Amino acid sequence: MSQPVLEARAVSKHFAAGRSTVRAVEDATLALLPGRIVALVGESGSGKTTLARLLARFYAPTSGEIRLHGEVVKGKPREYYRDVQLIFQDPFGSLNPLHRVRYNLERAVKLHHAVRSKADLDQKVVELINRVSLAESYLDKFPHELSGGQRQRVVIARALAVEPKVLLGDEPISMLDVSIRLEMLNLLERLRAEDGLALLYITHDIASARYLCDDIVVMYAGRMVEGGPKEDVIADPLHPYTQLLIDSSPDPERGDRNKLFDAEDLGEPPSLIDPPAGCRFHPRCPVAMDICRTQAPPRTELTDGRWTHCWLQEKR
Amino acid sequence: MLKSWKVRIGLSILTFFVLLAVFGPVVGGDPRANDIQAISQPPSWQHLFGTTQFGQDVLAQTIAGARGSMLVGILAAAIGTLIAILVGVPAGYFGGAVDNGLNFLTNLFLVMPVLPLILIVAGYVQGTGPFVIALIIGLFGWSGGARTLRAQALSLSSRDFVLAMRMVGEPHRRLIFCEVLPHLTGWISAMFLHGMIGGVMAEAGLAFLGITDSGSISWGTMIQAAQQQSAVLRGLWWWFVPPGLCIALIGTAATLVNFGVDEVSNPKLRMARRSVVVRTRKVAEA
Amino acid sequence: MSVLTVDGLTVEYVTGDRPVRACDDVSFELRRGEILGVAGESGSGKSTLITALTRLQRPPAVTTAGRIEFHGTDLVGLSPDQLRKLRWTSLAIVLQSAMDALNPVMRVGAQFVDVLRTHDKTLNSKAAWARAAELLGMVGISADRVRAYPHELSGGMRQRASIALALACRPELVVMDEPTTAVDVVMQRQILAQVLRLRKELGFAVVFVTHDLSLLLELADRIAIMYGGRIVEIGTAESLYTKPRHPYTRGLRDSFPPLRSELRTLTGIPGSPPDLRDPPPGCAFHPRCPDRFDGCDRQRPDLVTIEDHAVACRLYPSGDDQS
Amino acid sequence: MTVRWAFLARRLGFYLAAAAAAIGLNFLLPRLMPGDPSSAIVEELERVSGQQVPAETLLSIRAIFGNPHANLAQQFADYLRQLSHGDLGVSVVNFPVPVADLVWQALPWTLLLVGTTTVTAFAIGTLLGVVAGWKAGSRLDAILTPFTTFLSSVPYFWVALLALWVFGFVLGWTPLSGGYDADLPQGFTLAYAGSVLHHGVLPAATIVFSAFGGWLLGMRNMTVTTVREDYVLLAQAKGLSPRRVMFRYAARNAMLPSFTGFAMALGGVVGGALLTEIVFSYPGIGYLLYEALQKRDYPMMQGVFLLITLAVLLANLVADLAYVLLDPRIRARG
Amino acid sequence: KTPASSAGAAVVYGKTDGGTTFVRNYNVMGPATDKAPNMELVYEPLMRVDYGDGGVVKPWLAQSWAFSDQGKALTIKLRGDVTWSDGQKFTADDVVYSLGLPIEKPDFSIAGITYKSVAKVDAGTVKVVFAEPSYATLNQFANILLPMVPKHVWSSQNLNTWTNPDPIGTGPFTVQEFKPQQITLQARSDYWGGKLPMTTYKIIPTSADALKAQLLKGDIDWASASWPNGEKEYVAKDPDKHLYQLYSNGGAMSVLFNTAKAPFDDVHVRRALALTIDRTAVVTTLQRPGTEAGPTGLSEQLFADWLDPAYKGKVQKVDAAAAKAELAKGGWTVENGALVKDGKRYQPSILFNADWGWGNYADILINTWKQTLGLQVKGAGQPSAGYYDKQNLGQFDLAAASTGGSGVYGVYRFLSSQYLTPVGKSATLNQGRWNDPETDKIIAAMQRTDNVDELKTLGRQLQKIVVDKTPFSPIYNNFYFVDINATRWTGWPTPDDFDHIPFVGMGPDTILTMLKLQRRAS
Ligand SMILES: Nc1ncnc2c1ncn2[C@@H]1O[C@H](COP(=O)(O)OP(=O)(O)OP(=O)(O)O)[C@@H](O)[C@H]1O
Ligand SMILES: Nc1ncnc2c1ncn2[C@@H]1O[C@H](COP(=O)(O)OP(=O)(O)OP(=O)(O)O)[C@@H](O)[C@H]1O
Ligand SMILES: [Mg+2]
Ligand SMILES: [Mg+2]
Repeated sequence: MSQPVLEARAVSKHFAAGRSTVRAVEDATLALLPGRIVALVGESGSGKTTLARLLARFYAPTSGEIRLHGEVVKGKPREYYRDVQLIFQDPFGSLNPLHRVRYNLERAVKLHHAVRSKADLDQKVVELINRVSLAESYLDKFPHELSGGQRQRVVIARALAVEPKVLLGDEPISMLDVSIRLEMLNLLERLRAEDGLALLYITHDIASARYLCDDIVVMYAGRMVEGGPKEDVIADPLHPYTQLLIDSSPDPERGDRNKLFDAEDLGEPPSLIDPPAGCRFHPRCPVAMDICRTQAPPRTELTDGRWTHCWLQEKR
Repeated sequence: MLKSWKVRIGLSILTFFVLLAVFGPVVGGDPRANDIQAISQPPSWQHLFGTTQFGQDVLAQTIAGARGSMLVGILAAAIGTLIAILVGVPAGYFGGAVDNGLNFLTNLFLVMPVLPLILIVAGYVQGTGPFVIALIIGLFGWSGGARTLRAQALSLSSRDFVLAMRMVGEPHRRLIFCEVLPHLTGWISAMFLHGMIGGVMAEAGLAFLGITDSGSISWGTMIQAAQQQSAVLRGLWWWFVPPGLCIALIGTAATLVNFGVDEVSNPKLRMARRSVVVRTRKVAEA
Repeated sequence: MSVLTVDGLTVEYVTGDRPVRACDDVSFELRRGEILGVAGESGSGKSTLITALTRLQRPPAVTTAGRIEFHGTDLVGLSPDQLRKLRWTSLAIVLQSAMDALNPVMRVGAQFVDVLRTHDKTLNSKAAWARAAELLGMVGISADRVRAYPHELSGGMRQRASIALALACRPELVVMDEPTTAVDVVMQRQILAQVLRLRKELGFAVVFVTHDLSLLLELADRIAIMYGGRIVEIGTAESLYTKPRHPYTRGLRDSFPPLRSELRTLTGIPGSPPDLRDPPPGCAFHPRCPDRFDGCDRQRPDLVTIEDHAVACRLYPSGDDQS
Repeated sequence: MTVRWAFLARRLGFYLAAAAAAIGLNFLLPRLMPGDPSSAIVEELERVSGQQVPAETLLSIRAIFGNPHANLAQQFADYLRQLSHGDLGVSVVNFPVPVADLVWQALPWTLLLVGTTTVTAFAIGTLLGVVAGWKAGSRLDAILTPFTTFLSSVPYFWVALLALWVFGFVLGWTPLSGGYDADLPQGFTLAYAGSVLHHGVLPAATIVFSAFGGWLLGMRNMTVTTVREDYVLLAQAKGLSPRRVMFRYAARNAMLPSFTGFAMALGGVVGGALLTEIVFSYPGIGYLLYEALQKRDYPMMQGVFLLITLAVLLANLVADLAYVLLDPRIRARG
Repeated sequence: KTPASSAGAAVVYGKTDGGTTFVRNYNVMGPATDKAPNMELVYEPLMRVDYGDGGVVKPWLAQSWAFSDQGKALTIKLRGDVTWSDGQKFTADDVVYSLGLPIEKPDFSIAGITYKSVAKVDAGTVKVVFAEPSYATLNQFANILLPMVPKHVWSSQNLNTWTNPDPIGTGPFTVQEFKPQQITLQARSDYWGGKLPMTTYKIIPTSADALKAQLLKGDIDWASASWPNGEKEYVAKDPDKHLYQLYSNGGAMSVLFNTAKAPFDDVHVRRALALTIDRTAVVTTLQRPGTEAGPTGLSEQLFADWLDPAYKGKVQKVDAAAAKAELAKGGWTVENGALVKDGKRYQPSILFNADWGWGNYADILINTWKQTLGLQVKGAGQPSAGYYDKQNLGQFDLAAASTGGSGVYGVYRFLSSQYLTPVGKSATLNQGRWNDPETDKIIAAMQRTDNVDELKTLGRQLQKIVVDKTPFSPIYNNFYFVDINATRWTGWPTPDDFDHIPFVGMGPDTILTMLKLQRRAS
């Protein structure tokens, strides 16, 4: 197995909110390998974006470390962004409405490549736009003249101008119309295959995670609960939360329709300001045990690269 | 934007007055020339707007006053807007300690009673020309704008496109000037217009109190001169009505433009326009 | 027996140079206690349809044609006062974003109380508050939160409160515009389970709008697919899933990667939805349609009923289309 | 709840700092500016007597008020000590009457005139604004809105002049100056109250006239925006009466932003409608400040300005408190 | 309801030069600038100046006086029938105390005294001693700011902080009621000067504009405010009852030349500018026709006997030719709006007080100079404070300034080099920096005599200097403006026939006016 390009080791991020603290991410460990896609799934507020932003160095971790090519990162992030780029969720928001597509790409190219001439620059820009399957004619459009999918392509093209090793996608398709989401996923898949990019794909749609990625990591309330190769995790979830997530996801092929809507009321996900002691899922867990209420479960490594944080597995 | 009648009318009035301020004195005649034969005359063919008690032509004075008032207004607005940008944008963009300091300053100026403060300072700085008056008005009138710009810059600075460009490697300077600032032009121009009418009004008020240099002609000094000669009591309405109306017109124009711009940028306001409502009703009735 | 009959409903936005027809000749029927799902991409006119159905549209939207018959009375012709009598007791609505749907400066309970007391003048304040607490309890919110302000509740709780609010006066019809897009799947499942339970109890009919077809396939009895302001296909959930007729429906169905069955490369639907300000001539879908043929760009197909469901596509010619 | 209190505590901290800054500024302003009180007195004497003040006199005046070159720190300490006793110093012009006395004499007039008109203007403007916004695009709105745009742009002292001319001189309906009929004994008698009203009605009307337009415009736009919020739509869907929807749902929320402005305006009440007071020779704080300015009565200027500033700060503090009550969402904000 | 209607036999005075409220401060000699108004009706000086008679000093509380020791000593004999309003007798002790106060406490010398000591001779006589011959400064005892105050009340007070709320004076009135917006003074029944026809005198504050309406309505009997076009707007409406009177105050509004600075150190330049002042235009716009000043600056109404016959009735008309000739004589040319001589260019400016609204009159002067001489003078308006600063420091070329004083000596004494200071140093008098030995000689001579004929001769010599050398050039005469509504009270003096001026604030003159009023039979 090859060396991870980007790694998070036991990183935590706490935000100060008035006098209290939001424990948004706790003890998260994640490795991104070249040519592999990791999906990070979890419900809203579980800390996915925070983790992505930690990896993009928008925030400094409260504890833990982030390693790029095996080295702990520090100092100004300028250099770091040569290797790591983040794609935002909202394609409408991540392009300045006042700049043409060309401006965005040219700036990126100029900042990272010694372009000698206008022709040189033009050629590079055209290459980029073609990589994301858009025609040259789109270069002179403003963002508002593009559809969501086209915008997201431009955003990806801009990130590619930097020639990064890692692409972090924070729900890159959730704002797009369902009918064009698949094109985006297919594009990402192609980039991984062609360039050997390491990709983090954040989503709350477990089906699309399954479609695109190699590995799945599930987060709950700021903590990682389970991870491993996608088919294994979906077919045989180890953590009760993963189970719940999969059961709740819409699936037209599901057998018994009526029973599904008998889902019991599990209450709200916990507050991150004062999270439950022990396993953060225990208040909603149907199989919670006494130990779950007091002690956080450790990481249990299983076969086939699977792991989980659950006392059930630890006990076994 | 020019589709809105409000913006069109507002801009035409403003343009008219700016042209008047620039070229008016060339065509308007000498505002100080005394015609002793025509003292306190109501409007006539010789003197379209009548004459003052000093035999000076009110029309010529109104035209010359445009320059005086607009100069102060525009200058004050420029100074105020500039300070607002310099204080508000960095505060919002950088946040943290920079923000704390600048925001405190802004809030401080925000709660200071501006008119009395201007009065006192203008009173201290005796014998003030239009530039000093504009400077004072501008210096004390930036805080509201800075607050708005700060809030806007704050939200813009965390917008994805700024973060994205930062990730691509843009330096802060370029981020501020090429990514953030262009989005503020609407606010800034509204602020400028607002500042301009505020400047014109403040100048008129100060002139009325006799604080500005009464040697220079502005609409404010015209009203003050008229007031000093009891023009109101004596029914010399043609002396003080034109400058007051001019101020009101400029104010209305500026408000109209801002209103129109608001409507263009805020679809909710746009949908509430009368034209829309009337058209909808027509379609519904058809 | 049908609660609601919509016939040829057409809604236009009269802005710009040309009116935008966001709902075009929409017809359907809703039976007592039935859940009708409406699916479609963003901009296909779903919300427009909802506001028109509930007569809540504001300028520049105008209903230019069609009837909305609620138990035989045409809502389009009613005066505001007559409409007000029907509202909430017969016809309730749940809006897309619960955060914005509750008045931020009023306690949640008070927002129940004012609707309860408006429609039941005999109710005193104390009883109304008790009823509010009871309604909140029905959707799993503890009674002590009745005095909370909306911002003090979580997104999921607000969404559930909105649903409870919709049921406050025991309406016959509840219209829901994407009631669960702001919450995540676990919560979505819980909320929908509650809706279904309550429907069983109270027997109201639902018009449920969303862009998540896979959800509708599980939830709805019948589904209408909207595209470019028109219903392109309408039928039972089952038939729509197993044998979608319209190419768009098929594309849409295949845009959801499966959770369990075998993966294969899916393509979605290339291209983007039409801009209704400048709609394509003929069938609105033809620029993206894999099966288009000569004439699709000229002739607009009408909705024709074939077996168990209706479809508007020239692949399935109706009688007069032949000519 | 705690968030709210934290918010208030921070605001309170700010106001204390601002008050300190105001006091410092107040101390420094006259000392930084050219000119000194003794010259002010000499000039005033010359103006009144129309003759040159003899050199001997000049010396003696300097002996009392001069000393502009004393140690600044010492001056500041003295100044603070004075303030802590509620002592705003002694008026130069009205020597030796304490500034505080004069200020207290003028304050009720201003509070009465400007206070009531500020509230009235706000009430009228807000109410009409809500209606115009609610019926946006109607004929009422189409007439009212441009008209008030014009109104709010008219210089208010100019309006005051016109009003004085028409109602005071031409029609003779209202008195021309002052705050009450000086012949009547002051006290809570009907006649006295009537005379106060009679004198106040014109200045009050001009203030309301030129101030309500601003509120109206702001309120109209806020209402238009609010009316299109989902919660208003839902309120309509609930079948509530239009009046209830308009006030409880739309207006209640649309008002929040103009509330800050209202607080500011209330704070400005003490500062007075300066120019209006001058036009009508109304015996309030504004007129006092004007006189102090004209006669360069530094202690008076300082006293009045300090009072005005503190009033603004206080009003803002109260507004913050009220805002917390009005808007339950209030969160930590700078 | 008007103040007057309820006032019975009251005289109502509308005060325009104060604020909206009055301050109850009757510490008449204290240094505050705003005190209670019309204190001269309570406290009286020893003498009065008779403006109807060339500004000669006449007795008031003093019955008579005599100079000795070549004008360095003055013996004053007091009236014997004067009582304080608390009933005590007015004595030499009070006079010694009152006159001694400014010596003892220099800050109480707001009137500006020149005597060095004062002593009691007997119960009805005091003696004042000067360092210099002081015939010419006798009028200091007529200053209402140097009034007689009761020793038995004042000597026990801390005068620096005392506001004397219930003043005891020798004057005809006592304070009956003091409200910030109305003061009621009550007439004394035991006033030494005789019985007053009114019972009360009311002072109400008003603005210049409001005053006019109040006069027209008859709410106010008496006021002191200028009313441009008053003849038409007021008098013409009821010539019998509406009186608007102008009494020369002995001064004039003039153009003051800064003779310490080029080019105004050259008499030709001064004359040229003086020759091209359009005095008629100024008084026309002032709406005060016929008040153009003569070349001496002495008003004919007041100084008829003192004026050199050569200057009587003479007003300088604009004379461009003569002015150009003057410039040529001095070797001056005007180029591009500037005065040029020996390659030096001068572009003068005219300083004026913007608070007086004088800018428009300055415009008239500027326009005339431009039209006649081609000279472009700049207007330099300043608010009061700056105006006085600049004038006192000599930082001006031309200044629109008021000249005047009581008597010929009083009008001209500021020209003495005794008051000379260099430019940049503040001057109290002689802001034009006039330095002329001949002038000094005459002024010194005037100080040493009280012989009227000698004074007249000296005065004419000074007039000639002023006209020929032109240290300043008068434009129009200054006046005391009196507005009267005689509906209730008659017996007012007229400018054609007066021995006292009915102007409030003139002390004894005001009292004399009031003593002679009669209630109009209704
Ligand atoms: N800057 C911040 N300050 C304080 N709290 C924050 C901040 N950013 C995020 N949080 C909190 O951290 C938690 C995790 O947020 P995050 O955005 O990472 O969740 P997410 O998994 O991306 O959710 P979603 O699916 O809604 O995007 C949330 O409770 C959020 O409120
Ligand atoms: N106020 C308006 N003026 C003009 N056009 C409008 C207006 N509101 C909506 N439209 C147009 O009507 C069409 C349908 O809008 P609608 O909001 O009904 O779509 P939707 O299906 O609800 O979309 P979404 O899934 O994004 O909510 C869109 O093309 C939109 O551009
Ligand atoms: Mg997120
Ligand atoms: Mg919608």
